[in-house]
Amino acid sequence: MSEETKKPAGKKKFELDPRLAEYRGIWVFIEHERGTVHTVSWELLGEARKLADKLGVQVAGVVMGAPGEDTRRFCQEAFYHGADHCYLMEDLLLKDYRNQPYTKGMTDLVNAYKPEILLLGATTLGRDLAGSVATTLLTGLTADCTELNIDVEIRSLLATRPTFGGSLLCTIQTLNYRPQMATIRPRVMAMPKRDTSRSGGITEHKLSMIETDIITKVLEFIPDENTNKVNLEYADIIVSGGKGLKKQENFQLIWDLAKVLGAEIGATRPVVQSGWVEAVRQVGQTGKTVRPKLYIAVGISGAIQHRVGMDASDVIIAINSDPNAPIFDFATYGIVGNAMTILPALTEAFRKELSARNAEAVAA
Amino acid sequence: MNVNVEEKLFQNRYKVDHGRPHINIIDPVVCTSECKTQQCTSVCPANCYKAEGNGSISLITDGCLECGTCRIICDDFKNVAWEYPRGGYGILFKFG
Amino acid sequence: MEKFDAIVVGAGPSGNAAAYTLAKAGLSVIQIERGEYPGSKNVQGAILYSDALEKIIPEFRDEAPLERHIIEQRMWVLDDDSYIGTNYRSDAFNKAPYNRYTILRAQFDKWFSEKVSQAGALVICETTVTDLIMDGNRVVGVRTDRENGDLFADVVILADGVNSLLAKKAGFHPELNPGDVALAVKEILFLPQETLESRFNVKEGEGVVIEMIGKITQGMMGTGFLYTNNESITIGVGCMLSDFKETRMSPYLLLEKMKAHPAIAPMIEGGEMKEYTAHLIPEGGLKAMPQIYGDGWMIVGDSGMFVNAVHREGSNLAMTTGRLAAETVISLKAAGKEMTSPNLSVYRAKLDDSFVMKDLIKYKDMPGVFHANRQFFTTYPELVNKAAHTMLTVDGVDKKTKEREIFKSFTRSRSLAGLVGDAYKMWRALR
Amino acid sequence: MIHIVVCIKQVPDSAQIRVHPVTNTIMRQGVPAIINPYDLYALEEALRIKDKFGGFVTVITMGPPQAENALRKALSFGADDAILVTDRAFAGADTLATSFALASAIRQIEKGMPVDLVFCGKQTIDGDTAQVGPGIAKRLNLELLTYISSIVSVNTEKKEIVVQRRSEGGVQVLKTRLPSLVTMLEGSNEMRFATMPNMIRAARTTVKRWDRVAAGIEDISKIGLKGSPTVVSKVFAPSPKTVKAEIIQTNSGEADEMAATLLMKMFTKFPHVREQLEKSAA
Repeated sequence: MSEETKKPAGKKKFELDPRLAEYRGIWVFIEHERGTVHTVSWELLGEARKLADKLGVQVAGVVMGAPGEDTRRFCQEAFYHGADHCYLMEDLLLKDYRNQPYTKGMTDLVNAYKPEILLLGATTLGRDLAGSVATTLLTGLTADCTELNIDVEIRSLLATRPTFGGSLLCTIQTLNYRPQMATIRPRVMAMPKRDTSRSGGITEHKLSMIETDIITKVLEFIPDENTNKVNLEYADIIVSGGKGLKKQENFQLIWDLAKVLGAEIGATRPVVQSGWVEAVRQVGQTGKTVRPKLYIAVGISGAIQHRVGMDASDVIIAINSDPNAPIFDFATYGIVGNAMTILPALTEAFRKELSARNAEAVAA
Repeated sequence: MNVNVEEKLFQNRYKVDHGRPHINIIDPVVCTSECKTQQCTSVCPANCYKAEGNGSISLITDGCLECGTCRIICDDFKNVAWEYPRGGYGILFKFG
Repeated sequence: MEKFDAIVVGAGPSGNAAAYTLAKAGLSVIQIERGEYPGSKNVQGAILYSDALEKIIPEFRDEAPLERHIIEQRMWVLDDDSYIGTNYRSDAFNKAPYNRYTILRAQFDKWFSEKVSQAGALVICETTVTDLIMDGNRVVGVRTDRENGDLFADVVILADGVNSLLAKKAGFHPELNPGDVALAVKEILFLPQETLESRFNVKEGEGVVIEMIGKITQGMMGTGFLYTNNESITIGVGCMLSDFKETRMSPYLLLEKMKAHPAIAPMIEGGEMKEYTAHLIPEGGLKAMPQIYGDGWMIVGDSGMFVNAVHREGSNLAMTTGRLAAETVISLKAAGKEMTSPNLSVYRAKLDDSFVMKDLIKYKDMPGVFHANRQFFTTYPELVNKAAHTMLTVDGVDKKTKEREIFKSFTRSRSLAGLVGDAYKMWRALR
Repeated sequence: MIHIVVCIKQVPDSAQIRVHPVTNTIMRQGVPAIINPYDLYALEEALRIKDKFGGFVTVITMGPPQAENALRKALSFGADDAILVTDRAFAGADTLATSFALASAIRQIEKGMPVDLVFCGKQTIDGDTAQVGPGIAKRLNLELLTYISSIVSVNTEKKEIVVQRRSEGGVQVLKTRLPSLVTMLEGSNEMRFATMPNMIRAARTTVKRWDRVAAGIEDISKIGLKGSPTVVSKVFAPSPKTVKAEIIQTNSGEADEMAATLLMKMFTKFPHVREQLEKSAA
């Protein structure tokens, strides 16, 4: 990709190739694994709705999977979240995600029904599929977007994404190619309101493939719970401790909280250097860059070296005795006080809250 | 005047050799009980040496500029074991 | 195992000069550099003096990454909120070939190293030499931190910089004394080219150097400096390590205070800081110079204390020592002689004949004078600033009275004998 | 003997690109070029397979002449051959055009020796599209294995490979045939420290340079700017984050009360955090 700001070639005079004009509507790939839809798909339906209204077109969900109740239910949910229509492809070959049948299915659907925009979540699955589909269709793909917009006049998707390690943003357009494809990061688009009064039609399409066509076989799935590897980069919840905890013994309080939350443990450079925890847990400039949904920073001042490794977290809770600590400049919530008293209280509060919920779930 | 050297060091480029600090305090007890001046804690231009409050000194070499100051000013006790980082690691100047 | 004619440790100015000269003469040379690329571990002000490089690569001006040639030199003596100074600016400095340039070492050294490779030397980066390999008293090679990392050669040229760990480990010379090295810290601040040129009253390619002494070093023996690069300013301050040790002054705090000085702050305003560096400068002069050759080895550049602290010269001495060491090896090779200590003593003779030794001998007493006489960094800056202030304030007092006041202020702070003595000491040291 | 092609890219060290905190302008000065860090995991994995089964590793990159440095470094780690695909006609290529050019070059490599495996990094740090690997696989009809965290086994006789692939919430164990294309996940291994003989060999090796024709490309509409569906219309600095933390305060100031208040506020405003916690804690 070029670093320079390029003007889209002849933007003023831009005219869409008439053969591409028949491509209409916005599609969202409904990603699901093991019975649940990834929330990014609903977020994308919400975003697609807004874009579609600007273009005056329909929003469609694409549901692919093994035949069963789930796929129908997912279509229904897609309507509730903003889809006008769904394309459903059911086949036993689509039971677990594999690149080959999913690529084949998706490209067939696109070639048959011609959407102008195709959106997928920037998950491992979504990015794997999007790359293959875009290359097969010989169209453009903008990965990992954080913002979408439309140039209505030329019906062009303006896809904005972080570049150069997140220090810059760039906006990318796919002009004379269709569909315009983008993968979008989870949790950057707002979750739409679920509206059960909505409904829509379903178009079914067959996958023209048989198992023997597919070379890659799924032997097994190993859930992360079953592995003991420190996996900070992919952790959804992280509890991190800094030198503000004073002593290695006090770090136990971090472990206690993490246990209740099912969280990973992170740490600052000085903590790692002091040998309180392993080096693989270091977050920051010379450690890991993390993007969890919840990051709890305890006794961490928030020096720039640590900040760059974690400030993309969704929600940051900071606990520090110094009200002027820089961490409060960018955290979501702050508690000023002694970690030794606040940590146990917080652990207890989470325990109550979560066990109450789990009890409810069990009762129901 | 309050100067945050961490902000300065953040502008620099480093390739940290995790788990292999190139500088070590030979005998921490010497710092705690014999060295009264602990000049390394204020003269190190990257603030790698920190007085821990209880008399001991902690050393974190990640921000080291590899100048050699700490080793030379510890001439009273010669308590700093100073080597170059492994090839390619450590500070990497962009302008020098 | 392959054996080379020469191993050069380090790819700074001295190492590059040596490796280039050797390779150009057709010798098999391997050069080991510990940085990711040549220059990535190197720090200098940085002013390049053309003469030394011209003798090695005459056409360097057409290729080397040079920032600005210097057309103006300012010398400032600073008090807490004022300075008195001299400027020398001459159009003669604007006539090619230029004599002095500002450079950015990371870029310059990379270029120099490419020349070394093109000349035929093997340049191996990202590799730290950990030890010298000895055969009795003779150096026969180096041990590196890589697997199968031993290398062998007829002669090893140590261009490993001021810390000179290898020679120390081998027992060739003792640890540096805090009184013989200065610690300098500096920052590079980026400014738009037009802003910089209008601020310093220069045209494209022209540059200004400001050397400073006085209160900015908080009583320590040292100097400050400001150099203009193409679209950046280098600003720094350096003082003797022995003074830092004694005062326990923080170097970055010292730099920050200097940057805030009312005479300096407007010049760097709006500059975007992109790098902060620290480096030692060997300033012990002739008296601190170690043994610089022996059986199978030679020392060049900073690692041999080849710095003229008074004139802020170092890289030119480095390049010259590197070149002369290489020429020594080349002539011994040509004569079929071994790289023994007596044979390598030609290196020392060549140095004695050059400006390197002549200058080091001339200024051999300077470090001592400054160490023993703090008034050069404390009292005098204050006095001369006060004197200027007195003379330039129009307040109805006649000039004669003002002169008397100034004289009195000098003698009050320092006896007449002291003043005369200082002048004599300076004269002796500079003679 | 197994022949592995590793695709690498020379990129600016993006961690060194800064946005000035006050002026919010982009500071690019002095940003060094490095091997895309994700590609090192691919290269190391390829070298490990070579160590285990014997083989030949060819590294390839498309880029300007200076990208030779990246290839030389790859050679020093132990790669056997290096090819720099460089031509002015490639300028302005996006991921689709890049995968076309690299796929074409790999076809040329195959003429000398059949290719069993192609390795790529997960993505680049300057583009982050994670699309060139899948693109090459598609064009060369290789089995695509993305986000691979571990190579479980390679059967050189049966031409089969078993890998672990990262997916949401766990790893898939996949078995497929060779030739295939693997994109390696970060952290899956650690790049070795090159040996001195390899360093010397790399310094002495001449890196092969292929232009468009040598890379077997006839149709110039498929490469460079022309072959790129996407255009970058704007590059800009993000607006700095200015919202400060909401400091939790309660009447009593007791820890229990503050903790409870915090949870209430957070769960109201960020229901997805609660959902996640219920999932993780269970």
